[in-house]
Amino acid sequence: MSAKVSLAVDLNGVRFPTPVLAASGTFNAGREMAQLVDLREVGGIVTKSITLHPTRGLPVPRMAETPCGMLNAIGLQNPGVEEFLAKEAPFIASLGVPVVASVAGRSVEEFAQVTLRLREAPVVAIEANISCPNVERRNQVFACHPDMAAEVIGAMVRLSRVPVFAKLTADVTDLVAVAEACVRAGAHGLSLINTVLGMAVDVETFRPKLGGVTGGLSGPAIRPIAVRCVYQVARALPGVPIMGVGGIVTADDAAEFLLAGAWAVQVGTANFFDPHATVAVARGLERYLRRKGLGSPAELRGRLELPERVPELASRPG
Amino acid sequence: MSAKVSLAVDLNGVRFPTPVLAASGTFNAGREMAQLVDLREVGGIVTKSITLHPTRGLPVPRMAETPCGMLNAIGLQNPGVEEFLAKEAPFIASLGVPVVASVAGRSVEEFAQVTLRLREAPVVAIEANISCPNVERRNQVFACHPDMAAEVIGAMVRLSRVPVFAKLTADVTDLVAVAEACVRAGAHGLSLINTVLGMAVDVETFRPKLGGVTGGLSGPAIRPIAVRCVYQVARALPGVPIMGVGGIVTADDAAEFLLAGAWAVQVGTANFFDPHATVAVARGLERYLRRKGLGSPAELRGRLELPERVPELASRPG
Amino acid sequence: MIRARCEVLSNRRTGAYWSLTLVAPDIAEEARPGQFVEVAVPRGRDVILRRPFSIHQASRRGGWAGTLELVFEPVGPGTRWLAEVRPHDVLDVIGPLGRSFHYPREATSCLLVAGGYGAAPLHFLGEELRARNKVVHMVVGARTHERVLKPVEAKRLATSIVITTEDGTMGERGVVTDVLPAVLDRTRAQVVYACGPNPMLRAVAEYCRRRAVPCQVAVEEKMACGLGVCWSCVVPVVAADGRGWWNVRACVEGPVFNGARVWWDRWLGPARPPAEEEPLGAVEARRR
Amino acid sequence: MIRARCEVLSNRRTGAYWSLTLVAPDIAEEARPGQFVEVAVPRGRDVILRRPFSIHQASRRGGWAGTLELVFEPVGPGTRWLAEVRPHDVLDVIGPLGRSFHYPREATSCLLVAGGYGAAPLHFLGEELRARNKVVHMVVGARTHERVLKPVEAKRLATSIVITTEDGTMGERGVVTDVLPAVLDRTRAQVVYACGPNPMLRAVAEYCRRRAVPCQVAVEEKMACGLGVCWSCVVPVVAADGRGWWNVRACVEGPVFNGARVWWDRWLGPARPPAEEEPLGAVEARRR
Ligand SMILES: Cc1cc2nc3c(=O)[nH]c(=O)nc-3n(C[C@H](O)[C@H](O)[C@H](O)COP(=O)(O)OP(=O)(O)OC[C@H]3O[C@@H](n4cnc5c(N)ncnc54)[C@H](O)[C@@H]3O)c2cc1C
Ligand SMILES: Cc1cc2nc3c(=O)[nH]c(=O)nc-3n(C[C@H](O)[C@H](O)[C@H](O)COP(=O)(O)OP(=O)(O)OC[C@H]3O[C@@H](n4cnc5c(N)ncnc54)[C@H](O)[C@@H]3O)c2cc1C
Ligand SMILES: Cc1cc2nc3c(=O)[nH]c(=O)nc-3n(C[C@H](O)[C@H](O)[C@H](O)COP(=O)(O)O)c2cc1C
Ligand SMILES: Cc1cc2nc3c(=O)[nH]c(=O)nc-3n(C[C@H](O)[C@H](O)[C@H](O)COP(=O)(O)O)c2cc1C
Ligand code: FES
Ligand code: FES
Repeated sequence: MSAKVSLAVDLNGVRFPTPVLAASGTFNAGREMAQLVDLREVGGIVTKSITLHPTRGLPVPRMAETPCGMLNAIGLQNPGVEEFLAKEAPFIASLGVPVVASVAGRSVEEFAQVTLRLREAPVVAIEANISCPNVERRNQVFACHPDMAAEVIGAMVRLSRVPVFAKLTADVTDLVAVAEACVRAGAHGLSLINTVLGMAVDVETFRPKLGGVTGGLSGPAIRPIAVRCVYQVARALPGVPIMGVGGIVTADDAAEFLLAGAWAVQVGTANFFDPHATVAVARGLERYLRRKGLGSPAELRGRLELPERVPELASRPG
Repeated sequence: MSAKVSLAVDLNGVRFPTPVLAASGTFNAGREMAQLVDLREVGGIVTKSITLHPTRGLPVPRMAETPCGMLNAIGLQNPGVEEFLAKEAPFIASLGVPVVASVAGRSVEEFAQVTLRLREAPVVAIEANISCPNVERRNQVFACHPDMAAEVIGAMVRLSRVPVFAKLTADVTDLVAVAEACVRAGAHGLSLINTVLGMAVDVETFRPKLGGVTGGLSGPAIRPIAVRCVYQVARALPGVPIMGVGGIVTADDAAEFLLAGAWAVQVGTANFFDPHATVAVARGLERYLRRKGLGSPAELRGRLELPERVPELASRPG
Repeated sequence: MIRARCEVLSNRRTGAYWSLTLVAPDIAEEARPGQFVEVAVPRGRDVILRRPFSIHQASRRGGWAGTLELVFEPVGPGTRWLAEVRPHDVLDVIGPLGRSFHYPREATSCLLVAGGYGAAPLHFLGEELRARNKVVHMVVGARTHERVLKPVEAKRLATSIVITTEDGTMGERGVVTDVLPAVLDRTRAQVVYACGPNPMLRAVAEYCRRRAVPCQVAVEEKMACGLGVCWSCVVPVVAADGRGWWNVRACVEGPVFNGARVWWDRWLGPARPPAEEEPLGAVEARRR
Repeated sequence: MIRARCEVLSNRRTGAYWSLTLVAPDIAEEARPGQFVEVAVPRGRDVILRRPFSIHQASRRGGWAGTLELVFEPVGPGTRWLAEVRPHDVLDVIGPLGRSFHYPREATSCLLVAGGYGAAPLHFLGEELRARNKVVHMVVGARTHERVLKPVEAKRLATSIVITTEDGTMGERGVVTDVLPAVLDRTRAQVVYACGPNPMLRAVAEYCRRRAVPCQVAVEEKMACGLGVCWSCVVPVVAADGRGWWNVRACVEGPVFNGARVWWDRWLGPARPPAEEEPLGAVEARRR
């Protein structure tokens, strides 16, 4: 039971000192959090999504709290890839923590352009935030259609110096089909899941609680959805590195994802109320693995014990 | 401000004394709740889904609590339509509350058969729980494919004596497409939403927390998802009666759904911890409408005040 | 079945457990041994469902008239919150729920087998049996001595009592089933009542079945509503005529079941291959 | 920026508000007027985000050395919970956050304009200004007299003070902007500091701009993190050179802004048609 535990994980070549990363859009590029958190204890940082041009984002209110979660409609505000390379890249290089660059765009071309510019950036991987609308395809979301997802991932993989992870949304009929398309197009791994599309209304003013009207639901409320997505995809695509994201606050939450098949996890919303969440989850995971007599996160991965006959997965078993 | 408020709603001919019904699978057919609640104050009861044959359902555990919600994997346990007609139908007739019969099946044929048998039942409408797998189509879920949804709804509409509502799931790429297909096939209205597919793992035993492995997520956690679904569909299909379902606990929650475009709402999980929830929500809604100077729920419906330019709805606006 | 707002009279430790006394005259009036109540968790928390607890005492007469006593162990968010409630706090309680133990008609010698906090409803049962001039024998098992519920009261209650603890810190080292055969011989019990962890109930029920002693068990299964409307709490029970089985609600048709009618293998595993799954012949939906 | 576990010293009503005093020596040491703290809501609740509160007092010397005082109004789940905390409870607090008000170099006559609990940071500012030998005048507005924060302290603090209430229960009936022109004339204030509801800030800032009086405003916008990482709290601010604008974080680059640089119409509406949306010429991302 007192096994020597190493938290390091290797996602088929992409290595992180711990399996607990900070999720995109919840940690910026680390600069602000560095004032509170020793970043060397963070498994990795996924940057706020980077677009080709400076993006001002959506009008306020951009946040609304919901039961055990929150809605956000930021609108991908970021200073653009040039600014990122000029201001953040040098800082990142000095951090001593692996950084994953999240990329977003409104067209395959934009994704490609940003990927190209990021060849200079000191990042260990790129995460494609393809849960954005494609202006060239009637604003259909890339991640909602296997063909569109494959097209954009393929373009990025051809241009990227580092492995590309595809970040998918749960708001699809057949997640496995989208995941397969991304992997066939060359995705090194998958990040599951992005926020779930939601909405809240202020019943006093009759107005949506978000300037963007609809927004992305995150936090503990969506954890069961995210765990299910990881389980579905991990069973269908064994061997493909998966980063589990969605509602992780504690080490037990992270362990759920690893058991379901994740190779690593990302903590998002929890950073807002507990800036040390990534560190605390990693430490807790180490204690948990030791208690279970396991030497590494990899030894826990996919260890889920299923009943002899697994009932039909697709149904809402009301 | 002291308008005379009437809570009665008319869903294009299907009338309920209040817009607050009990959702399927959370109230049985009213018999048990009648010991605590004066059912004449309940807007309506949607029965537990009825299948052609007695159904034993899934192995335990069938329930797991999650942040601000719960997962269930009951497996549609019910005594079958014959038993329903023999034991529950007479009781229902005596209740003095409108009852909607929820129907489930594993094939178009089964849905049709149950619909046929229910011609004798004293129900004001049928709700088609089409979030079930179709054994004739590789267990694809009816509600996940417009063509399959249309086929089963069409068959039921042809055989039913009463209007048919299609109950849909949010776990699809294009909810509006499914909704449109159901309406074109003759659905009188829509119930949005069923539970969201989720999963939880016991990190001590490494086992899924549900005998069914995956299950349906319900409760306040999913309310933002349900409100978004109602908003999406109500804008696309004006004039089609929508029942809003998902995470409603208070009158304000119900008002959110009405503002988003629902004609009535259903309370599910809240019945478990507050058996009087349907009554309390209706009374609270009456006070709310009076305070707002509105005479009926219909006057609130769709009154959502949108910004001049509504940002692209499809994207996860991280 | 009553829903009441109940004032907390006291909430204090007793060994590893907490004893919670509520002012609940109407529920106490109706309550019978084996029944339970559902306690609501206040709004604003991240857990939303009620928590079910057996009725440990329901006082109709005397100084505690109109009160209800629950015994619980803090194991998770709900019970940890409950351990924090203070006198004068008011709880939203529904009960009494479920079916109670059946009192024997002829039988005079009764054996009560308790595991852990499963002793809670059996104390209540013991008193009701004695009030009916039955002889009450007890076997009380627990992991350690702090988990033996109110041993003094138990001894006062029972004509004979055997206590077992797994660590031997009280009574005999071992588990209840180690001593059950000898106790059955000695007491000539004509009926057995058991409450405790499900595996213990299974062992007791199967042994009693072999000895042809009627055995009633009060089971636990995860409950979302406790009211009979969600179907989450089911136990597979064999039809009275032995032909067919049905998943029966522990919160309505239970939590007390005839131990001989519970299909333990199917409920607690190991699950058998479909072929053998219906050893009882034709499927026939069983109802009560 | 410090994260500390802070013991509650006291938590009591003051008019319509609550005054919460915390032991937070490190945060108090760094705190400057206009900055705020983020208070964590305990785990297990259905609201998960921290709540931001202006620093009302940060005592470095004297009997209250090392303490921080917050003033808040119970309006929702978070603040209602906070109203329940008791002495000796421990809160998870991060601060000081954001940019503070800038002290004037030459100017000697300062006017502080407060609305509701917006007075909280201005008391702190007033003391710091006086410690720098500035003359402090105040205009304090509120809906009713209970919403005028600590009027006695305010009077002690200010060389001159005008109080307005919408219902006339204290001072003059009306709102701060009714009296602002006269007060500016009388006091010849060379700089205005304002904190209160955003519409009030807008009115004050726009009036000051017309009078060419520098005006610093401490704004509020919904905040998910308060740490600069979520981008939910943005305010549209015009570039220093007047060319272009950018959505700037209230929690990092604010909450104190130069009132003349905030693009009020875009922020608080009415939203204008896209054409006019960039009156300031070429888009140019503005950064600090
Ligand atoms: C009929 C009945 C009688 C019971 N009597 C007692 C008693 O007298 N004393 C006592 O200490 N405990 C009793 N229990 C168990 C008690 O209900 C659980 O310990 C408690 O619900 C756990 O809640 P939690 O939030 O602390 O833990 P959690 O594990 O976080 O509970 C999570 C969810 O699972 C449910 N749950 C967890 N364990 C059980 C369980 N064993 N049975 C049913 N639901 C469960 C909870 O209600 C909740 O919905 C009884 C259970 C049942 C079904
Ligand atoms: C920089 C700053 C300083 C503040 N100083 C004070 C103060 O000194 N005294 C005081 O009483 N209040 C202050 N507020 C407002 C205070 O933060 C909110 O009243 C409080 O967060 C409401 O939380 P709630 O759960 O009670 O209400 P809810 O409305 O339920 O809050 C829901 C969510 O919205 C957020 N929120 C709600 N209102 C506001 C708001 N006005 N600004 C930012 N986020 C909001 C909450 O943080 C929470 O995430 C300040 C806000 C900011 C941004
Ligand atoms: C305020 C906010 C901003 C986000 N921005 C991005 C983003 O820019 N790119 C992205 O891929 N995901 C973004 N996300 C999604 C998160 O990375 C994560 O996938 C999601 O929040 C679920 O994880 P959580 O529940 O731990 O927050 C954002 C989430 C939040 C709450
Ligand atoms: C225990 C349980 C059983 C359910 N059974 C059914 C069912 O048989 N048929 C159905 O259409 N929906 C069923 N539902 C879904 C509810 O009717 C409702 O759509 C969903 O729970 C969302 O609403 P809520 O958040 O208010 O519970 C069930 C939900 C729960 C929690
Ligand atoms: S707990 Fe809901 S039916 Fe028994
Ligand atoms: S509140 Fe998160 S960036 Fe300001």
